[in-house]
Amino acid sequence: MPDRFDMLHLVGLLVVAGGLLLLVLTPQPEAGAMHGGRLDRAMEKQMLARARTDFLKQTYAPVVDLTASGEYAAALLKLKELGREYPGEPHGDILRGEILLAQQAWQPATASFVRGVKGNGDYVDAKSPLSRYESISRVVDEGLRQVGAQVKQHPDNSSLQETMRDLYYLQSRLAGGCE
Amino acid sequence: MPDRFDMLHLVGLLVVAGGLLLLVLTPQPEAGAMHGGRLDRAMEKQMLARARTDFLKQTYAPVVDLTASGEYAAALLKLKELGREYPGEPHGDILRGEILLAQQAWQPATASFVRGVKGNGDYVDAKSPLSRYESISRVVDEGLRQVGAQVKQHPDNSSLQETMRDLYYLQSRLAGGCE
Amino acid sequence: MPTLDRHFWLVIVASLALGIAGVGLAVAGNPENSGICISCFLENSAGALGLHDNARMQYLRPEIIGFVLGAVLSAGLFREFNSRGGSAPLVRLLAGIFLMIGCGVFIGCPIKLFLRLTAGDLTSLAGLAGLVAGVWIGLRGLAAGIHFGRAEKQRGSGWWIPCLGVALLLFYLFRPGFLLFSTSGSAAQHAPMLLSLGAGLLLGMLAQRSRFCITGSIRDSFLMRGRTPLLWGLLVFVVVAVGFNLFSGQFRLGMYGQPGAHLQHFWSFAGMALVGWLSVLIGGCPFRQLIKAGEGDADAGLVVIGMVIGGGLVQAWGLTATAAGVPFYGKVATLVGFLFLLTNSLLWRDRTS
Amino acid sequence: MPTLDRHFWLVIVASLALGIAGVGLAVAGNPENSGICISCFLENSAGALGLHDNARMQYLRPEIIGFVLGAVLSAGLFREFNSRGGSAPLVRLLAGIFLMIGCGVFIGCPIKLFLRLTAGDLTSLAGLAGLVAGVWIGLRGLAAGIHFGRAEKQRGSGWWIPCLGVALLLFYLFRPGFLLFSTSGSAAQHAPMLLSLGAGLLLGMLAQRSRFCITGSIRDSFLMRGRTPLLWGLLVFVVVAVGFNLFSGQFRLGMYGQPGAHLQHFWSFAGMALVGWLSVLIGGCPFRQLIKAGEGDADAGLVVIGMVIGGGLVQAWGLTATAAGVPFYGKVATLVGFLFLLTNSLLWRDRTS
Repeated sequence: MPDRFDMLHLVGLLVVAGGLLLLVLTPQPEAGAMHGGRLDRAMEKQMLARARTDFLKQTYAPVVDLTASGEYAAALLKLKELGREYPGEPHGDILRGEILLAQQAWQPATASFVRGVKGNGDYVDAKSPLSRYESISRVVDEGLRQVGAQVKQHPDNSSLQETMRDLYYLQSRLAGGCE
Repeated sequence: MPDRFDMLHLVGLLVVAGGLLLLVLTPQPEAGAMHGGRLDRAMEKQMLARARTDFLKQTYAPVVDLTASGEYAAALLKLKELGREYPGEPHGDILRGEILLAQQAWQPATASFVRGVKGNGDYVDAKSPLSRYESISRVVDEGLRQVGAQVKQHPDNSSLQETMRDLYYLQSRLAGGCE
Repeated sequence: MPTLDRHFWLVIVASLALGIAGVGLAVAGNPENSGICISCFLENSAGALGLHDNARMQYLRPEIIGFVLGAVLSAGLFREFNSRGGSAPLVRLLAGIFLMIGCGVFIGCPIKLFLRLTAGDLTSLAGLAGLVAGVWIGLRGLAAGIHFGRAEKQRGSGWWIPCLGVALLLFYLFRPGFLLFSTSGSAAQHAPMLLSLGAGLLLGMLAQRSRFCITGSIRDSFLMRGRTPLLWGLLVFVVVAVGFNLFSGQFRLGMYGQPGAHLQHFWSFAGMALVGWLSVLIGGCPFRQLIKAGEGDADAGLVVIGMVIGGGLVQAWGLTATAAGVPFYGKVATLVGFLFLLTNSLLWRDRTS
Repeated sequence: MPTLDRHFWLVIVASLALGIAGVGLAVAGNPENSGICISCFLENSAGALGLHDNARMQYLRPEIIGFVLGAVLSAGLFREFNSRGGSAPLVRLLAGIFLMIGCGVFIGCPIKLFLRLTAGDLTSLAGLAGLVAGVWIGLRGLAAGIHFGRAEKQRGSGWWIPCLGVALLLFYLFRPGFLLFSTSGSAAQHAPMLLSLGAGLLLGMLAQRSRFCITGSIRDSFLMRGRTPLLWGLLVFVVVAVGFNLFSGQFRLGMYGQPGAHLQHFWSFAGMALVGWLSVLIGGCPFRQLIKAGEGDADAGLVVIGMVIGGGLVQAWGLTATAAGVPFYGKVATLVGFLFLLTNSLLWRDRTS
């Protein structure tokens, strides 16, 4: 038998549940972008990601232009300069990888792509605005063929073996899976 | 008395503890910026914050220039344009507040500062690179005096009361405390 | 008057130390009115561990580590360490989460409530009323037979919170790369390292010896009127804090523009009522739970872990109040907390007696 | 051969369903080789709740919600729901955290180990060896008298994990603004909503009825040689998964360039040994813990909460392995996990018999 204590608590449950329902159904003045002072978090994240992408595009635009016009040495110099201002920024590693690739320097190109992908996985995403899926796939396919052949000729060359490891790393990342 | 099971576990403890010590004392090749693929997190955060600040300065530079040369209408127009591209970005609210303040429009200026501070608390920080501590302090001191006097004359004016609430909010944020 | 025995004087000394440290640590660099605040500190620490990403609330507060390890030291020295556990563990963990929600909605734990009050912040009066009301309801529940079951001696349970305390101390000293430390916001405000850690250790030891507890003081005042030493301790704490706040120029009487406060008095009341009610049912305010966890009480340890998770969630989900008021989901979470309490009151009531 | 009774056929049906879903959900959109992976899913879910900020690992996986609620439904329907708790709760919570560390270092829970293996990923063999070794050591411990104490009937404990499951389901359906969903990375890969949720519910029900458990299968094989239905279930699971992987073109035999795999075999072994050993001591693999929590076992519920916290910490602290290998702190955490196990083995051993 429920006594007075139980009844009070059951009434309390009803009252609080009713209050909750009322609260949820009342339109919130602060709804939309703001929730109690902080921006809606999903939107906030999107903003940050977008600002970051725009910033990278703006900041590294000179490098991309120099690369496009074939001025590789100047592009690498500009990258080095930007690297001092934004140390460890993976976008720099990816762009360096592309320049080295254009110069047919397989081993350093691979290493540079690996640094970039480790820093930001979006580069191996097919869908991301930063995606380099295509060019990294090409690096892996070509690299495994070329470097693989070289490794067979020089099985003791540790720098070639390291490049193979790098290529397997990129292959693994391209293959997907839970990170 | 410890039996064979206990002894095995004690030996296991010693072996694992020794392994741990060895691991910790061995210099890590990946030490420094990289820990297993992700950038050192503190550095990563710093980079992001810095990229964001730089991005804001670059993007909103035209607004700051227009404001400095007194072209308030053009500055507000430019802000509106940027607001479409980066909706909810608090930096825009802060700059709008400063323009409105320069135009002596207390009430909308206060509301604009409130939106900005709610979006990013760094603006009331004395030390942050984005700090607007000085100008917001001035808004609060002046505003409480001016709007306070007006409220006494028109106690039923709800928009004045809302501005008072906004001023108290900014005052509270300037006073600090745990957020 | 209570009997002026050794325990009475221990309580007075602990309260004195807490009052001095509570104001003094804020003077020395902690955020305003937050020289000691279990909920703020746990939110900061959860952020430092990466459990939320509010970049203005990440700092591994050494005071927290000091409280736990001070209690371990003191319990070890005076042979009061007692490894035990098993009393409604999952419920206690969830209670820890809801404690942080109640504190977040009010902005501050019961200790900070008194620190805000003694700095002249009149908005904290609504919280005080809520805390007293919550303790009173909780007491009525206990009297009606709510009981979470007896804890058992468990040799292997009570050591793990002390171990975690040591691990966090190592983290604090060696700062592995994954720890996050805010460079702006209230988490960037902190007293000097050794002062914070030393004050934490000292207070932890004193609190372990004296059983200092904010909600316990209120509870005992209901039960024993003026005869409990804890009530006198609370008074000493208030007097010392008011004096120190006046002396250091931090006292500013008023309702508006107070640091870390808001004007939604109903929710201040509700948040602290939730905390008071929960605290009585689980046997101690958030501060006391840290101390009990250091004494080997694994059930209190689960409350502590719940509070750390809660510290992450209230920030990650934006449940905490700001000067702008209580956010929508903070209100929802508070009401869910009352549903949790009411349901448990019905489920755990011993109807045999 | 085991006896071909009702339980045998239940196990076979559950294993069949698990094999089909494990490969099928990956075909339908989940990450490669991760159609079902408790540890990946919990890391994703912890991220969605804001407990870590790896923006590529945030998604509230409906499969997890389905497993718990499916078990609740099935236990309710067949009157097997039994609210209980109190057996070494704090230790179980910490065990849940270390389970996630072990899984993170290997990359995947025991179920995913077999999914990787059946897709031709030869690196998972080191993990398999570790898992078997861990289970064997755990069994020796149980035989020597390690016992975490008996769970008691606690009317108010067992309901809260089902309640959390319902709350998460509401979160998933109504998506409050604080939930995070990755737009890139593996957490952005997911099968259609209703398919994931439905598969989760079905598997949860089947697993509750059949007591399916990866480490349990290995344990029973040690204890009963071939006579356990669980071993046959595991075989069915493997055969179905290999077949489906070959059929859908996901089978690629090799050691290099596998999705979500690394080449540090010693640490793959160690990570899975940690998981196997822990699982035997706490009575079930990560998947089984979810099911038991749904049956009202609050102790398994604390393991689940520990796994959620662990899912946050391994990502926030960068403990999980990547294709590049196991990070420094991941190795440290694994060794600390073994210290935790060895210490508990000594602390909880019943020396009276």
